[in-house]
Amino acid sequence: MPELLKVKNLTKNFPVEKNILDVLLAGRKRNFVHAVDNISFSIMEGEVLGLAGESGSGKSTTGRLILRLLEPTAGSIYYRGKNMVSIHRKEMEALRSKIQIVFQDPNSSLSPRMSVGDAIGHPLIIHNMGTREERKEKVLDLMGKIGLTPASFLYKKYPHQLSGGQSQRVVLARALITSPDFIVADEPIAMADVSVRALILELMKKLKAEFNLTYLFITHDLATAKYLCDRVAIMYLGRIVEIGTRDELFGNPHHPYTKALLAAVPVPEPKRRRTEEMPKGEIPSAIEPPSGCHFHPRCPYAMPRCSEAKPEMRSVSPDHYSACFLNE
Amino acid sequence: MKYFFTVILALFLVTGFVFATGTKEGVKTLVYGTTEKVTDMDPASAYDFHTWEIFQNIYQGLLSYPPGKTNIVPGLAESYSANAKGDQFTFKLRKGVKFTDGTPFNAQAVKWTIDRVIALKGDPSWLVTDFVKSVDVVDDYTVRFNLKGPIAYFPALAATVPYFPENPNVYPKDKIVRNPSELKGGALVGLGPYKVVSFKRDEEVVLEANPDYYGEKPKIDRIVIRYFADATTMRLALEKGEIDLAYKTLNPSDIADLSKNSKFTTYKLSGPYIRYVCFETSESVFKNKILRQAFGALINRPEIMKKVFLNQNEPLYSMVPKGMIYHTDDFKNTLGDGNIALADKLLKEAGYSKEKPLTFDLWYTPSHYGDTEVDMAEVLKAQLEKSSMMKVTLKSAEWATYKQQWKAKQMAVYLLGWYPDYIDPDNYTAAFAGTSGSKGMGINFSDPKWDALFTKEQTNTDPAVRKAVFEKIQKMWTDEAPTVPIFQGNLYVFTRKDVGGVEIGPTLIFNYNALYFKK
Amino acid sequence: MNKPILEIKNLCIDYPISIGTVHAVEDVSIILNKGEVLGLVGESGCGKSTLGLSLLKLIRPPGKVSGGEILYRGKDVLKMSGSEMLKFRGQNIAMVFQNPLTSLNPLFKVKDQFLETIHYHKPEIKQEEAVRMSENILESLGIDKERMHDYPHQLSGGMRQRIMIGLGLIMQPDILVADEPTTSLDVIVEAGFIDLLNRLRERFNLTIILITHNLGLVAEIADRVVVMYGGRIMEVGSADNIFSRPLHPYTFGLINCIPNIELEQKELITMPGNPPDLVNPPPGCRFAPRCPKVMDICKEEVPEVKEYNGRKVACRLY
Amino acid sequence: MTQKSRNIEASGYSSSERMGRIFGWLIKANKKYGAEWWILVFGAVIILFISYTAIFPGTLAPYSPLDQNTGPQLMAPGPGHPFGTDNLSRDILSRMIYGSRTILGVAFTAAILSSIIGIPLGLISGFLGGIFDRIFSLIMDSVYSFPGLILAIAFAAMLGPGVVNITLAVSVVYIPTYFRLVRGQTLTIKEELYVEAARAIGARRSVILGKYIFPNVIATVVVIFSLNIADAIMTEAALSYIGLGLPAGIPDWGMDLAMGKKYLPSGIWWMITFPGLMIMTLALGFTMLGEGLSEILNPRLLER
Amino acid sequence: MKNLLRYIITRILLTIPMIFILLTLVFVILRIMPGDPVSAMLGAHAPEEVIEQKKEELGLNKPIIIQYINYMNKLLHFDLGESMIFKQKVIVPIREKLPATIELTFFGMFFTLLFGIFPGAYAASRRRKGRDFAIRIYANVVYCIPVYWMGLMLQLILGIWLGWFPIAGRVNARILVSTFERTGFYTLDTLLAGNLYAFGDVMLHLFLPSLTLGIVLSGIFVRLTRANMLDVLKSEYILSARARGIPERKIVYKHALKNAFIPVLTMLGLQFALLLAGAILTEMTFSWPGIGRLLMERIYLRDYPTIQGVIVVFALFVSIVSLIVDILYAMVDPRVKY
Repeated sequence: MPELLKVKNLTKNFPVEKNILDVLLAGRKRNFVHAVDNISFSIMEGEVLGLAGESGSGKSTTGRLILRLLEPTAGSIYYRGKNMVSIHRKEMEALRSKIQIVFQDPNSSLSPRMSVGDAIGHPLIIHNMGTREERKEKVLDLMGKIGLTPASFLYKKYPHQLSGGQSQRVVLARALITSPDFIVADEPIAMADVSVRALILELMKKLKAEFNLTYLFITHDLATAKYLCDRVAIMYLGRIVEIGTRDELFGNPHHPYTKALLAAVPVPEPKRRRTEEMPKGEIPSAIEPPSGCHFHPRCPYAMPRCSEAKPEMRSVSPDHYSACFLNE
Repeated sequence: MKYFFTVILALFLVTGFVFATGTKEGVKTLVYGTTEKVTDMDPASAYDFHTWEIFQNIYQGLLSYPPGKTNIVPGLAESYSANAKGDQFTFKLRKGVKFTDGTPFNAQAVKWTIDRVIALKGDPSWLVTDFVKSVDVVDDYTVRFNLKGPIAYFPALAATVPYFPENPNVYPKDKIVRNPSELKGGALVGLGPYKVVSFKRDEEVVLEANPDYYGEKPKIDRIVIRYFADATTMRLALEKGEIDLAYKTLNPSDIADLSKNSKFTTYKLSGPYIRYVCFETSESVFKNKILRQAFGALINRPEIMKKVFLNQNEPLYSMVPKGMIYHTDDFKNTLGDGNIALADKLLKEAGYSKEKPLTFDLWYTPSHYGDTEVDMAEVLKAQLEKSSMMKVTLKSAEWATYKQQWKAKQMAVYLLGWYPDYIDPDNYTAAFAGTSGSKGMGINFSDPKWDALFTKEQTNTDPAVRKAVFEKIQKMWTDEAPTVPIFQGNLYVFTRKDVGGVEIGPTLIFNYNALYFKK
Repeated sequence: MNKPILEIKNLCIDYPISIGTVHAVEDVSIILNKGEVLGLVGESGCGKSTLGLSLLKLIRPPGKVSGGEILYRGKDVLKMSGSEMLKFRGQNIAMVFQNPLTSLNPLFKVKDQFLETIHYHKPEIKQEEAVRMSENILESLGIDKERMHDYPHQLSGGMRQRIMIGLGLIMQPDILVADEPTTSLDVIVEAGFIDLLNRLRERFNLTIILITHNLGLVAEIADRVVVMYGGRIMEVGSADNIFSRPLHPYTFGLINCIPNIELEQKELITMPGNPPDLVNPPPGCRFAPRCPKVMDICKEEVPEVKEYNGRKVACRLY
Repeated sequence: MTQKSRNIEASGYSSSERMGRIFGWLIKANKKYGAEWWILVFGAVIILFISYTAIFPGTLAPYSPLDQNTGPQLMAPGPGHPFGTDNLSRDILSRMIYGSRTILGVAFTAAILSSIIGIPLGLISGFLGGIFDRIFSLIMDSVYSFPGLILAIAFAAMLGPGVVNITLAVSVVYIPTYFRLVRGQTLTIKEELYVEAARAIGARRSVILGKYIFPNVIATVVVIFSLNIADAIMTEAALSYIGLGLPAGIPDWGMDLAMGKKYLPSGIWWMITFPGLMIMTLALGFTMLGEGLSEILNPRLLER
Repeated sequence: MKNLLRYIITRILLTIPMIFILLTLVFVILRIMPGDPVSAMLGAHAPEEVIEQKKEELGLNKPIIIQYINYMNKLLHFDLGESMIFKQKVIVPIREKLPATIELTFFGMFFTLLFGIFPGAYAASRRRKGRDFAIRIYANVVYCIPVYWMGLMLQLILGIWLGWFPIAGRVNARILVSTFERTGFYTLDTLLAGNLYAFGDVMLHLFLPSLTLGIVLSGIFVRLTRANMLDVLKSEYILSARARGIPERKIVYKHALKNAFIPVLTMLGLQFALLLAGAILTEMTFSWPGIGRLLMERIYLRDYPTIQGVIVVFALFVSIVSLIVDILYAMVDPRVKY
């Protein structure tokens, strides 16, 4: 399988706003939120890569960086060998017909004043595809495939007239209308009701096969990741702590954080008691992250050196890497 | 927070009602209300009626007018004499008079004062500089004024405020004083019957009898002049008994109401103040005198008096006010009041018709002449439009703009008013129709024949000649009509019934020491 | 079996809105025994939160109970007077809400909120005593007592949720109603919170009603589960039964429509269609339009909750 | 139902049927929105009525507003003069009717003027951000935080009395209002997911601004526009009241009020009561319309 | 404390550009305004050369940009310059008139809060009931009453017809201001001088103008308090307080009002400009000798430096109030960090 996307040393810092007096007194030295901290990974064509972690781990930022909705602070992103970070904005805009993103909240990712048909068809106008009639035909066709039926009825509806599941389908349709080959799915089911989640997951699976798609699937739910993904990366405070194939990662988790996450997932199986001890406290602020391994203050296995040096990614087994000193 | 609100609300209600209705002050004081304003507290700079009025009561002139009269009597000078040519006046000063701080009043003080006025070049300084060449101290109690030429009415000038002797130890030599606090000693005391004991601009001036006054002690010990922001407030204060006397200036409706009120005494003073319409006569459409005549004919003065001023002012049919020498009612006889037939005839003559009416902007200034100005403009418009050949649009501008506009010839017709600089028909005529005066007023009227007549009247002292000239000028005025007179103003004083001694004559000098409480 | 501590009988709750009336809860009967943990499960809009609020008579107007009764130790909660109700809330039933970020008054210190609660219930307790009580309860929740002097914004989400529990338990109520207590918490914190609940339950001999859409949570802690759909009860049973042998098609769907990390699933069960419109609900079984095993009669008549093999289910298949 | 058949039906209504329809629609809307709906309707009725008097004053006014011979001076309200007469014996009712034309015209034009300057500036400033936005916001915020009336006074004094001048003076004051509102909305909407989604589908900035942000901003502007007219009405009247409004000869409520002030101590109540009442009623009309609209269109707007 | 100081300094720094912008605006308006102070002050027929000379004296014939730089330079040295009409420092009349305006706005604000916050909170606690509706109508109507008309009507009814309150000025004309005046704040001065009679009179005079101002502005606050209260009452911490068995009255007036007051406080800072604008109109209506009247008088006279001075004072006034409001805000709300 050829490599579709390669992320190398990607970093994103958000400056923290300072007030005018501080600027005058202390100059423009700023604090930063280290949202994404030097991460690297690659995605093969036709693969589903899961990006999992707690909220605040930087997984959504990573998704946005790949589409250059946010400008990376450092690092490079290669799409089919082309570095997307260095190309001109215009060129990037054109490339967005090939790379698409689906957000967590379908309701707010649709303009309340654009009808379903307009919303789905708009990318075609932007990328100058087809005539008016062709576009409409294409939209109706895709709406049918994606289960937005009756298509001609829903075509003129506005987002507030749709149910949650329908909205998410509209968002998916909009992402697919320009026939992209890569989709970043940013927690697409997190806001949906339980019974709708399965529908969307199944739909995504179906579409992947039908349109020959590659997904970067961002989620906080490891069960979903396990269900859908070929490989999974675990993020903590802006860094990838462990990455590996599905079977490896779930069958043989290595990093203490991964283990904790797995243990914490509630399972619909009564009276199964947790044996693993849960990490202490909550995820710290990304403005001044802990030194060394970010996880060390919460880690049950922390050693003195964990607070001193940053552990590097190392291979645990083929296709399975972890950034932990226990690894050595 | 609730407590905070309760406490303050209680403050309002309790203190407001309990204390305010409780005690009253015991001191007998005359409170005098006015809407005028004090300008500079310096005789070398002040040039308005009200500030002069105060000076006339805290200072004394070498010569003065008795209350309500127009004859000049000795003041700080016991006597005066003129040389034969009439260009030197010598005053013998009263002896033993002292300023409050002990400085003796003498000839040096008079010379110091006049020199100061000349040096500071204040607004009224022309009353000195135009006439006086120099002042000589003959001896301690004799002072001589050397004039630029013979001036028969110099005694009248010497009774004006810029000639009032000041205390050289109190006033700064080279600076105009605005507030009494800038004076040495901080108090404004002169040689007059009253002294200023406290001064708060636009709020109050408190006068008390001056113990060092050489003349008769005033009957009222303390006079408070209270400054009101508007006539309405002053009227209410009078009605509520907060003030004893109200003078300048009330609205017509207030005057009408107060005159009917038996609690007050009304004094009506005929003033030298006139109102009139000006035309730009060099460039505007009104350079055609027929149009000016037509305008004049359409004005219905009695109606304006009745509607706007409730008949409190007099219609005026000449630029020279009624009661002044050489006055004639020429406008009444030639153009008349509301003479629509004549106006229509004149307008037709000038080529206007119902279909092609004379269209122009009538300008007025809304606040300089008081609240009635808008009404007057409205009534004028209605009167003018009684002729179907006129279409009037009213336009207004504030005073500062107004003045610029008439200088720039931007207004064809505009309303103005006039307080004379000196009481003489010349000041009511040459100032408008003489070439130089006319330009300053924005009328831009110029006629050598007229200028010749003005020169004749100004240089000739023979009353018969002047009478003839002024009668001729007034007649010619109805033909050329560079301005059209509307009315002559009256002034009203209201006092509570127990106040007496309001004696204000044509000079408009108000002597407070004549005031008394009837008991 | 001893007497139930709380008995809900045929409860109906309506919300009149501009376009009609929402029948948020219809004909719901639940029995709660002392010391048990009851899981109340359903998707959003199924009426589970409204039911929880009604236990404390806290339904927001214009919503109102239109029928049925709630018996606490045999006394009808709905008929309690205002002052009785104030005592009842807090001393008999406590409630913990979904969002710990917004459930504490931001302008008052933690301590003040504890002291206030104690003051209104037991004015006779002295300040020092009240402080000590609060410190004790905080310690049992694993929070440093120094945190008493903090304002809510100075605390993390997990801590705030614990303090909410502490505030609920300070007057030692019998029943704790927890309405989606973990939805806004991260997985690891959630897991810790559930462990805490299990400990508290033993320590205070609590009866807990856990309202949630997360079946995993229910499985971890609940003794008995009530499944609701469209304002009605679909199935009631012990946790073991419900999860291993669900009777109702909806329960079955609900359990199998989400990925299970323990299993290797090839395909998820999907339930097509949308949740019912509660203003004009379908005439028959609420679930009929989405049910894979639907029969004609399901669309016409509302099925009763029936006993079946010692379990309760509202389905015509049984 | 097809488009065509609906048209045929609509044209087939008799007028009474149509009235019935309208009434039915009102009732239905009332059910949907409750009290807010009646607030809106009440406001609209006031505005419609006063607009009618402004457009066709001749049909209602018994006299010309400038006619100084309608009866005695300062006549109290009574037969022939329901609102009484003023000091120049003009009929106050007629002046009120004709005066509506002035104030409505000025307020409406001013509101439009300030919105067509303020809205695009706010939109662009908020959208572009950066130094341009900082400078503009600083200027607008400075002006906004300052008493608007004082600025209007300064402008009115500069321009002198006159309909056009007062309109300009009033409109200048409200530019920052629109600017701030639209900029704020733009900033909020800019952060909305659907704008990010628009960027993700490759939309250019001009497209995002025109197709995604502007349509969503404009809804809030409608409400503010209505409330703004109410404010402009009061500002216009205030300027006239302190003598900076219009020259004499044009009937104007604010000026009539100022005229009446002189007669207050004489107890001439009708000269101040009616002009003030008219100003208040008209302003109330627009406020209620605005409030009704805001509750219906966007319930959170007024709760800034 | 150190943080507070830092914050105050920051706020003051932020005020500077605002005043600078306003002044620039006003400066430009004034200079392109027709009419100038010289024509306004000189007699009707002053000769051209005198006018030119006067202009020269006042520096009015210099290019605008030079006049502007000179003025700004003076201002940087805290000098507002000298009046062009009257030979006095601009600061003098401002210092005389400002206390009157402050007194008026202070008591105005008091009435605003009194008639705004409590009815608003009450209406919210009685949502959708008759009294709520009545209070909302009150808020709307009051918001639309022009402040000057309100003033005139109160004058007419309470002053003229009933004769309960004086309708103009700050104190009875018979009371000598000079006997008590020290700071210019008459309420304070009369108390300091121990003249209770005068104090009562001053309070009476203050009543109608501040009531007028207060009532008219209260509409906004009713609406705001009500809306905020409704929001707060909907919040989960109110629900959880209820669930804890806290009495309803305490919930409304302790928990909710305190929270709802925070945005109201912010609004108070913003609306202060409106209060000042209202104060000008009230001053005109009640013959109140404050800086609003001063401004109007000097605009007619085209006294540029005084007008600019008053604008600076107004701007400072607004900023100081908003600073105070922000500090209060931080005191009420523990979440705010400087």
